[in-house]
Amino acid sequence: MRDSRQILIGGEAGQGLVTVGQLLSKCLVRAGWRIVVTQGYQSRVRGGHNSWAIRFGSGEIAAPVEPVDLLVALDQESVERHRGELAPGALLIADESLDPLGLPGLRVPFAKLASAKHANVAALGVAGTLLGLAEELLAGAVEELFGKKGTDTTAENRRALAEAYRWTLSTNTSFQLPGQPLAAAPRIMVNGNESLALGALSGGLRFLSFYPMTPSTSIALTVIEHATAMGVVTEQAEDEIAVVNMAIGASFAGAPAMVVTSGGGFALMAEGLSLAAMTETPLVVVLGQRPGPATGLPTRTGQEDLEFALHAGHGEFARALLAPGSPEDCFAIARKAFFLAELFQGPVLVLTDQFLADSYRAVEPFEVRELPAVRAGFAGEVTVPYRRYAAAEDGVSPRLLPGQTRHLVIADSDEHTEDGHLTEDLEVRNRMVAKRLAKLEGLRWEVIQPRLDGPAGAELLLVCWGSSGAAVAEAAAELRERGTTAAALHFTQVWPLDPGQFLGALRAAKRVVFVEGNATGQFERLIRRETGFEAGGNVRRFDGLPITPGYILRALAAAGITQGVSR
Amino acid sequence: MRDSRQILIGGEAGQGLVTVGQLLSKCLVRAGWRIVVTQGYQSRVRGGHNSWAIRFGSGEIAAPVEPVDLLVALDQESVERHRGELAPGALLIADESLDPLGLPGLRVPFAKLASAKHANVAALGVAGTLLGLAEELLAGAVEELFGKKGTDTTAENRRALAEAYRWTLSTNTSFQLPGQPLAAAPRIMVNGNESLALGALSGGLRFLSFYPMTPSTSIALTVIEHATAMGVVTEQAEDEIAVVNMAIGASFAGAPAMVVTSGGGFALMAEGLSLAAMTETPLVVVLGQRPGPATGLPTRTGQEDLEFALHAGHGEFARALLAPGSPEDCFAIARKAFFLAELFQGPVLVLTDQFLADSYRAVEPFEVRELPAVRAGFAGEVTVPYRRYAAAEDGVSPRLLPGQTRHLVIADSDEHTEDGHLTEDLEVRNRMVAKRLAKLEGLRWEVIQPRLDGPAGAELLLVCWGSSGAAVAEAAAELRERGTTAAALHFTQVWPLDPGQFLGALRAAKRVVFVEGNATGQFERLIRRETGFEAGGNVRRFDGLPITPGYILRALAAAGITQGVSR
Amino acid sequence: MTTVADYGTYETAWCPGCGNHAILGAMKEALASSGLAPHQVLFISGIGQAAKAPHYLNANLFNGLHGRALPAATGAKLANPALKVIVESGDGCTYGEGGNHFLAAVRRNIGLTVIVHDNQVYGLTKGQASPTSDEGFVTKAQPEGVHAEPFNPVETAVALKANFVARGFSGMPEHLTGLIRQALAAPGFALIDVLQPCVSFNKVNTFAWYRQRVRELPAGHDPTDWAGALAVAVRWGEEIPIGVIYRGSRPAFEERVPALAAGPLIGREVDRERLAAIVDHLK
Amino acid sequence: MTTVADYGTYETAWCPGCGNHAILGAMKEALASSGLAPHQVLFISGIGQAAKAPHYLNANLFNGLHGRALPAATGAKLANPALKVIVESGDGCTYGEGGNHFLAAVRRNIGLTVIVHDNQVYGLTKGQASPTSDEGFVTKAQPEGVHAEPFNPVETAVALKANFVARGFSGMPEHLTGLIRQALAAPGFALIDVLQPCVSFNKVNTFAWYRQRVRELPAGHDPTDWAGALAVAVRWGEEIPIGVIYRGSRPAFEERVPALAAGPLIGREVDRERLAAIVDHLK
Ligand SMILES: Cc1ncc(C[n+]2csc(CCOP(=O)(O)OP(=O)(O)O)c2C)c(N)n1
Ligand SMILES: Cc1ncc(C[n+]2csc(CCOP(=O)(O)OP(=O)(O)O)c2C)c(N)n1
Ligand code: SF4
Ligand code: SF4
Ligand SMILES: [Mg+2]
Ligand SMILES: [Mg+2]
Repeated sequence: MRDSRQILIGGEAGQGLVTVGQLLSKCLVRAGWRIVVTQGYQSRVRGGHNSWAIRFGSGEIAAPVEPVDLLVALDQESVERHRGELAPGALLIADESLDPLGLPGLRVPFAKLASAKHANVAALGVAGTLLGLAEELLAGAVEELFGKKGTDTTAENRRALAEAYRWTLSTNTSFQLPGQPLAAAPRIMVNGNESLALGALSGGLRFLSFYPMTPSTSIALTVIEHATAMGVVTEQAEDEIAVVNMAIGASFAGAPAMVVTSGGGFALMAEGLSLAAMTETPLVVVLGQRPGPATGLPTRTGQEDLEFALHAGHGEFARALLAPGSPEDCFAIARKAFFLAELFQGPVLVLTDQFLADSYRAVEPFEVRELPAVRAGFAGEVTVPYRRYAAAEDGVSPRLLPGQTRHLVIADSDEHTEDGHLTEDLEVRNRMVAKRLAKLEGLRWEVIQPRLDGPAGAELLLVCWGSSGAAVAEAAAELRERGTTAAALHFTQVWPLDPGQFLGALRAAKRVVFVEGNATGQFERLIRRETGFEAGGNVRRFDGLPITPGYILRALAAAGITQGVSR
Repeated sequence: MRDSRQILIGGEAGQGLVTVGQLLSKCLVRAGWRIVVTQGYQSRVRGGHNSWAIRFGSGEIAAPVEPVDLLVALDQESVERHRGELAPGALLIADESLDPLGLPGLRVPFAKLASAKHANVAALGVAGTLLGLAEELLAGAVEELFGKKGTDTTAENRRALAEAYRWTLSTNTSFQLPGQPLAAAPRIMVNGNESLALGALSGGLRFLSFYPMTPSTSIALTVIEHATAMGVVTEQAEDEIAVVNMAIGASFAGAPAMVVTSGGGFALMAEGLSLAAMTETPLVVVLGQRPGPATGLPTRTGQEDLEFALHAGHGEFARALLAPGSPEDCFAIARKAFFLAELFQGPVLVLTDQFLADSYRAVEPFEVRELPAVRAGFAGEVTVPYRRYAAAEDGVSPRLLPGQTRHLVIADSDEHTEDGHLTEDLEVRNRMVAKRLAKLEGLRWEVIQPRLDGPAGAELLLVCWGSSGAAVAEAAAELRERGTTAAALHFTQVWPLDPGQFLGALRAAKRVVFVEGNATGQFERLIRRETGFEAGGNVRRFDGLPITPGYILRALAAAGITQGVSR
Repeated sequence: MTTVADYGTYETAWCPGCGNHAILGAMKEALASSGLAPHQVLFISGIGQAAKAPHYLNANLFNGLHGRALPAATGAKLANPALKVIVESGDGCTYGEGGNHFLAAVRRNIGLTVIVHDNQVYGLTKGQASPTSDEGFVTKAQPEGVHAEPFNPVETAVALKANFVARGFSGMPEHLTGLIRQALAAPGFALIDVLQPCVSFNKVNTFAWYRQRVRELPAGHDPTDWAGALAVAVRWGEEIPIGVIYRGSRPAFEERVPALAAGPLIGREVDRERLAAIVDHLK
Repeated sequence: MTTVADYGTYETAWCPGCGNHAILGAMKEALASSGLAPHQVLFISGIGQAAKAPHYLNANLFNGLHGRALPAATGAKLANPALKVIVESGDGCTYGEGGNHFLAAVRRNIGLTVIVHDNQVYGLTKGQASPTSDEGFVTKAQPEGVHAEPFNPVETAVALKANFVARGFSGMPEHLTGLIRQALAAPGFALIDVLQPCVSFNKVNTFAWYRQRVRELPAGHDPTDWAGALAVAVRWGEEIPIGVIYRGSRPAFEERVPALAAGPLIGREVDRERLAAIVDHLK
């Protein structure tokens, strides 16, 4: 297992646990650690049980894990819920009024260290001290956050921190760190959704419409925060149907456009997807997955919408489906989505999920100064009379923008002639179908190569897509350490597929197991549909939690695919 | 080719061509002929070009064909458009003012036979006379239709018919009939949509909501016509989202419910489909296919929505997809849909298309007196406290209806406990996912066996689904007549699949060709996904016209799969 | 006899101090005092904080999709008009995502009792503007404040002639109980828009803000006078009228459907003879 | 100078005698006399008979989905406010399937000129009731007649304070041309509901029926008086007011969006320095 530790902060919604989690994560990043945050929350604003787990270390960690080394329990329920997840030697930080249930650690007299309002900051102070974070580092982060609230608060926070420091040091407790932090250039702390928003901005996003829906709302909020500065129009629409049609209208008029939603909202966009394809209008759709059907588990994670995303919309048309595996991928893939949408003039979908959306990481700062952005529309000469849907071998006709020249731009949701007017000529129909589907060929040239992690021709090849990439790679690495030649094959593009990129690897492996966050093996059967390849087993998770290396190893062992491993 | 003739009536919308077509079809049926009507119309109310083709004969005809033996041209455009389709020896019936373009036939002095208002009836008279239909038969049908309009009209119609008869006989023209009509029991004349409506009524339909959309509106109109008599509530809703949610609400409360729509409207129902599955509410959805994407060719036919129907809705759940091949199938399958929906408490989809929807046939009268209908809800004893989602091996819990007992019925679109309240317990989640997906197993026991027409182990096996069944069977028969051992395998259920029912047949054939009304081979890849079976070729049509035996034979020849055949 | 106790007491997932609690209490009081037993009542709700309400009492419940409670309720009512069908959801659910259904349901005058917890914000998704948010209302999603004219549901319901249109306030639970009782007794579409402070995400329209502004309708207000009611319904701002604003007398939709003349659709036998005659007619 | 000829003449797919023809003519007149060149104009339409209209003149066109013209137009206008964006579609499209978008677009007061061909019926799908069908209107789909209260778009648009609300009549094309010109010149959301006889499927609301009932607003009507306008807007039946019913002065939505202060979104460069600063801020 890669050297790392995990801190879990548990408490009720409304107890300020996100604040503590965010501050602690920030400080760990600033101190030079890598992190992987896993957030667990419920569909309520106060009460219930929430958690913020930070895995940290200095190696290449990128997967969520279960074992907890330091449990910061803001309420009794957190002690009870998470005691089973504690690693050997784990410590508990809890108020002295709580029952530690026999767990070792610190029973903190929070009431003495700070007023109730500042107990959170005191908790941060206690945890930070144990983690070897400098008091100044913590104080700086706290001030950035609360600074604006006036100096009284700042002073009180400062005091709470200092008290917590003093008290914690006085207990002489030590926590074993996972090696030394990195000393390298400062990293930024971002989650998947923020990275996606930044990638979109760098890719040329000009119009974002949305309707609030977990887990995608924060993409919109990130864009909105910078909308005025970056010259982006954002609009919360009346419903998701408006969302998608607004974006299509904006894109037609020349503003690169994106919508963000989750399963139920995406379902309402299916007709619009078909419209984007028929009118050949670029459109980026982000589908943040959560467990369904229907409202399902609205704050949890899953990978259940692959087949739906692949087939959503009536009629037949080309599309691309991208599935980032990390915040870094989110940035790059959001950019790629804009380029593909513009290049092929149609819908491009990005499938993320609640885990990745909310998972903060320490990331090398995105170097945006040199990155190109898309340009909507075609800038060259066109033949006269201009025809929006002029025949083109690759299906891509020059796209002028309305009002930017004297040429008229005519787009139609009906079957249409080259000049965009509705037709019932069945010969034209055949040509137009072929034109639109020709784009699939072009898209195939742009497919992102799946990443093979581990040796070719391994005994065991674990295949996965999207947000579970790191967990699968780590599971494979762990198996290699234990003597099995295992490898991971991770897809960040799931449609179209280019079997030439991966079929060799599948065939070379002795056994191929598909790891997916759904109950029916959607990617597995897509691969079979496209290549005829039969999997040799599978690991599936659909309880709403992210796939972890431990989950995979346990499932492989339980299925008799590997030796039992306890982790 | 099966012995039959085809009459085609062509003209502008608004010229009364549907009336003539309907009357002529009715009279042919009453005279003992079998018929296959193919309607072609445009998305407009007046003008343009429409056609009503009646293939008739006394054999087992059920497929649409291209060659026309008798062309009734109500305008010049009809002569021009259809002259290329005429079979050797075909006749033209047209007003003397039109240019027959050298075609043999009757140049009719319509102005002399009837006033302009009754020219249609005169055209009917001319065609009817040529077809050997008794004047009384025609007069009876005309009277049934116009009778209510007052005796003046009736008398004038009568006169127009008589004149047409007299005149036609005077020309001494003869038309060669395809043998003798059948003498057997009277048949009814119904199209696919009417049969579907009747099947639904006989199956227990109590609530129908819809939003007008070609080609499915006429299902609703048929039900509405009989709603009061049959005790069915119908409602034209504000949009398709309301349509599906209304039906789910009605079904939950105890009224077996159906919705009817086409691609774009269906897209708007995707979220509702997921709701029906999550709440385990029976729901029958009829998807009348037409070519897409988007508005596409709204009055034409296609089979482009199979994969969309299979995956529509976020999250994972069980469903059944039925695809009738004939009006008889429409009746039986609508009934089956209600039974499956109730038995498995979830969504059942019926895929039809414009061709089948509008295709009239002569059908043995549905014997409805003995047919059982579904009963919504569970009538037996339940364990107390009642739990709507009580654990059940087969996933099916006793479904009480709200207000019918003192037990409370609680349904939830969130993940829920057995008693229907929302939960975030991830153990419960796993059990509920398994419960819902277990229904797929049960559905597999009820799968309709695909029908093999022709010898097992043929040189050439043509595989198809839905409305193209008869065309494919006829093409195979034709090939057999020409010495190729060919067979047809026709699926009227496309999900779930039971490979045990058909894989043997696929493997036994020397070459298997999939025939589908789409451009991407959706059923072909579904079969590959489910069985790994690789097709040996395909015939695809996506220009909006129905698949005909001739189309298949030409495509097979062009692909070098069979010897060239002109037809 | 039905008592409040029959409707049970459950832990909620709402914030302490939220306006929802009092609405739940008023609902239970009104149900009990209307003599309705839990099994005679069917709640239909959408998704949101408000939409959770029916989980916290004993009754039949169909908790459907965000924005889609009204059509589901319409279907249920048409299937079984003997049920007392109550729709309970939020302002975003009912007037935002469900806006088209709201218009249609009011126009139908379908016999539903519709209780909207109107906190002028999207609570469950953590504080974005809703259709009833006042112009200028600032959220993370609307940092420059809302630009749109707020939707006045009471005005629209009166304009489209719902049979019963009222406004209540969560801060006046007894008054609200009275309104709900009256709504439950009214035939046709009955709307109560309930002012419901969201203590977590609406720091503008607070209990105090509403308390300062709400005005019980004067005794002289004639709810059966449509024009007068419309004039009252358009008021919003410094003075917010509460009470029964309009009472119409259009027949309820379900009373006009011929197929329902014979009672609920539940459990009826298919009339096979009639169907056979219909088939026969196609010869 | 732009002339009507610049907008071309095309064969239509409409029935002879249909009210749509005159609306098309009035539209071309109004465009030409407003001095707009075809390429400065973007039409957005839905699906239906009315929605075909923009195919029959020269201009930019996005012919989208049934019911969804308004959001598409909103997006286009926000991307490029320099375009004159005109929405043209039917009553079913705009007030039925698109009802929620209508409410939202009016509330936004987004700068669109919206021309609704209101034939009180679904024409293209062959004659079902629309939201504006009068109560009792009989069709094959509503054999007992419509039970719902008709939707009065003019009333709703005034109530929600669109900047320009008018009613026209296809039988008075010159009057209509005048209305369209005024609507084109008005900032913010401009609605013209045009009474448009459908000769094929609406045998009740015919040219004669409308002609008998339409009344030009008296000279004294003050469209800037909201309450007075609302009182006029609610009228329907034996007398149907036509003309400019309401004129408001709310700022157009697009004028309130900070990102548009610098002009249309088209062709702008990404401000990489600013973005770099944003990234930097995450350290
Ligand atoms: C189709 C769809 N879109 C979005 C959501 C996310 N969502 C859940 S509740 C909600 C808003 C709730 O606001 P409101 O109805 O006012 O209820 P409140 O929480 O304020 O009581 C949203 C947008 C969803 N569940 N489904
Ligand atoms: C989602 C969807 N539902 C239904 C339809 C079918 N449809 C096309 S036009 C139309 C009605 C048109 O009525 P209206 O907008 O009043 O226009 P009109 O034809 O009367 O001018 C309908 C229901 C469709 N194209 N898309
Ligand atoms: S977020 Fe607002 S509406 Fe939701 S429970 Fe809390 S206070 Fe109530
Ligand atoms: S059907 Fe009606 S609206 Fe359509 S073109 Fe004909 S007359 Fe006009
Ligand atoms: Mg709310
Ligand atoms: Mg209309």
